[in-house]
Amino acid sequence: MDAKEIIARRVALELNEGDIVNLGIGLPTMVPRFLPPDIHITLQSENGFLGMAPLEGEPLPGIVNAGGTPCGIQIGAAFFDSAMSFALIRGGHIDVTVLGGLQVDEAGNLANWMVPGKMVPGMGGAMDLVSGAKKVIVAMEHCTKDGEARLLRLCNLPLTARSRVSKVITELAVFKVSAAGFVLLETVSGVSIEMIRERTEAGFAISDDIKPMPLYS
Amino acid sequence: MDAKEIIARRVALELNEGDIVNLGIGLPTMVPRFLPPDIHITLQSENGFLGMAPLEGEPLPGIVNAGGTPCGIQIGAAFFDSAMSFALIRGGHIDVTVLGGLQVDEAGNLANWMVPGKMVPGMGGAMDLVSGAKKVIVAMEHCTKDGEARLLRLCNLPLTARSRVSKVITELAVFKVSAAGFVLLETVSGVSIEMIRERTEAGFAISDDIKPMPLYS
Amino acid sequence: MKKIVEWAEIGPMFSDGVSIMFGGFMGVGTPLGIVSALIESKVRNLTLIGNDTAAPTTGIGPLIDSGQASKVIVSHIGTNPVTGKKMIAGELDVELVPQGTLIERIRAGGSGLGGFLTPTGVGTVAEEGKQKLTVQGREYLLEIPLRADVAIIKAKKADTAGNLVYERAARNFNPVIALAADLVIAEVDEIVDVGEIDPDHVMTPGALIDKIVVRMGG
Amino acid sequence: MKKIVEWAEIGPMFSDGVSIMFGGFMGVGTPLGIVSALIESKVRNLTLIGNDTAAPTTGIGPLIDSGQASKVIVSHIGTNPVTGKKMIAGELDVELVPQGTLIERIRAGGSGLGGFLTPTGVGTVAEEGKQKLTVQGREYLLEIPLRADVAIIKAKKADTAGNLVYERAARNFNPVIALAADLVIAEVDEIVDVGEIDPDHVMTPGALIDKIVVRMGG
Repeated sequence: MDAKEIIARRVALELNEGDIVNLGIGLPTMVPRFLPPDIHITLQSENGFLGMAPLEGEPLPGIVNAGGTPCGIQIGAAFFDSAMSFALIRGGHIDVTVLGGLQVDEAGNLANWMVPGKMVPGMGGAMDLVSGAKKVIVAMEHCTKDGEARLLRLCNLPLTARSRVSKVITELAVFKVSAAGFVLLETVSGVSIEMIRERTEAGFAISDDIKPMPLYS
Repeated sequence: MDAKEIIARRVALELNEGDIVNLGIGLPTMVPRFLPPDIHITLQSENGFLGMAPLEGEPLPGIVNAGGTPCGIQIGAAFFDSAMSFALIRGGHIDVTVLGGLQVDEAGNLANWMVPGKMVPGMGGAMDLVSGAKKVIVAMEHCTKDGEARLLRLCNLPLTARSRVSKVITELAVFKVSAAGFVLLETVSGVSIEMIRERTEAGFAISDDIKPMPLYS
Repeated sequence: MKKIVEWAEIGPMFSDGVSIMFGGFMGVGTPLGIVSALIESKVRNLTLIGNDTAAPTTGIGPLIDSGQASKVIVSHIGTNPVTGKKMIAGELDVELVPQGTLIERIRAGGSGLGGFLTPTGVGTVAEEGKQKLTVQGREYLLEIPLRADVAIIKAKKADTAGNLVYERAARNFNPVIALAADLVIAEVDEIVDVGEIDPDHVMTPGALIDKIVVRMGG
Repeated sequence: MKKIVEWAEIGPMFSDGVSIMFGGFMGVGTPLGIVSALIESKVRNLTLIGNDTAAPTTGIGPLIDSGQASKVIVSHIGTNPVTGKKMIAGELDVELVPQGTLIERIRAGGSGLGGFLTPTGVGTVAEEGKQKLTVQGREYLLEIPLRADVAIIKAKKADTAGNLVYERAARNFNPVIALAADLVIAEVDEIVDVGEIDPDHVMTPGALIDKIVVRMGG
């Protein structure tokens, strides 16, 4: 099981029956396939609907995800315009958003939309999602490809939003973000707290109730 | 022909083919029946539709005007919610609004929603309509029942909106409101300028092009 | 979560002192069964937020008449003499808000906006106590968001997932208040199976609706 | 006013330097025939306002590729490398706006609002140059309205009065930009007689639509 799948499987356990969920591009889109069978969620898509589903059969006119790629819809889906879509997003009507991250810091700040001089794709709907969703889960690999920490004291990349991250889930550990900073809740089997400290620039508390990361399979 | 009908007939001549029009309660609702046959307008109703028409036959579910009274709809009507209704009203998508008035003054201020201590019905949509319509026509009798002037130097009743009135049409005369104040454009046959001065507290200029009030019949 | 409920469950959803947004223009689009349930429940000290107070026996009017409301936030009260009488007697606090500002304040409350700038009311009594800002050379009032504890909605049809369809001018405030309350209850003429409403025709997504009750004698 | 026009009439509706709002998400809901007509018309120095710049050969992309745009106001450009290249080369001014803020700025421009307060972007580069206000204890950015000279819309169906119906997620920005431009042109798959669209299913009222053109090869 690669890092991405470990993360996606663990994120799936964060979702509750009936949740309205918006998934960012990349890793987060893997989450639904790991949902427990008794958990049914409704996916919101920024371009204007509730009830996104995987494509089954031929693409149908206008049924595309926010990336313009054909997708399916659940029975009971509803379409609307972009103003309504972001009324839902900013207005607290999305229970959970799962987003990739470049950096998260102790204040719950997230940077995930821009690397100055390298990648300036635009923030799309990410700033609104992070500002508005009830719960913001960042799903990212613990370190960069070059081994640099992503859980930092203070983000040094341009922020997506301030103080909005609820949880960070990596292939090594699960943290919540409290008013006092990161709290380590779970570690993956075989990973020591020391190892996590080495790979984490940010300080973190250790939950009294620390557990092994459950991996549903 | 009573004063109200004189006013309604003259207002009808202000409307152009294709105009989107919102009519206030009372006298303004008489206007459509005096439209020239080649002029087709679309009536907007605050409660959320375009294409209001007189009731023909039995009332139909949900087809009511802003007062809750059954009405009809034109072919090609469209319904929407109140937020959209006032996006249209405030956003300059209504070509003309025709409203009754209590007082209008030289600055184009209108008072038509409240008489302190006597009548506090609430402004409803009037403040939005007067703020947002492209052209605001006040259709009112020239004086109160007690003979007091309604075209004033300065309104003394609480205002509906500041500096938004384009034209005032009474049973005696038609005025436009310019940056410099009222300009008398038309008088009804048999009414002298002196008589209008007697019944008008506001000062007014006289158009170089003053005409008799045409009455379509 | 079970969305479809019985009438007996409606009354207990309300308690003294709650704020309630209601749909309807002069009663058209107001959930009359829920209004009746509120009267039977005898909850008091309600704040009612909607377009108007209709007439004493129509729309939200009976809740004014019964004395259960201590405050209304509406755009007009002229059609219900009881509202005016109770206001003058000091029994009812009446906040009058221009109609377009009222619906936009509700939309802001439901959309996560901190407020908006409107030209409506500038230079009138509606500007009292409000901040004025000049943007691009024009003066505006800063209006702040409005939310409620409960929204009571009237729709023509719901599917079992709570997707709603309104009929003609009975739509009015309903889709907007569905965004702006902690608990959203819809009274509908009929409930159809999920999937029976074309996803393009849904006017309020089921995700916004917490409870559905079918109109009595429907 | 004759609303239904021929393709030959479309090009001459635009002139150098105009601002154009366009519907569409990655090209889905963008009026591709009007984009082609703009390319043929060779108008230059355009400001394009919409969700994204799609890809070089899809949606609004060809107008970036052709060098006819001097400015874009969008929420992302990452899917179109040409946009990035022209930006870096100094040939294209790119204003990035959070998606929810962008659509709300357009709605404000079309609704007569002077602006709105949003939490989106507080504490980020998006707050540069903007006024911050605190309402009810929370900090917000004041965002100002956005309008354009022309809006170009893609709908599934129009009636002869201009009432529009969109299909599925192709709705997106289209109903909102219809409010916010001086000239509104809709490209549609088909035109039906007035009266054929149920008044409850109209998504953009015909009163907002100035010109209608039927998709080629439709």
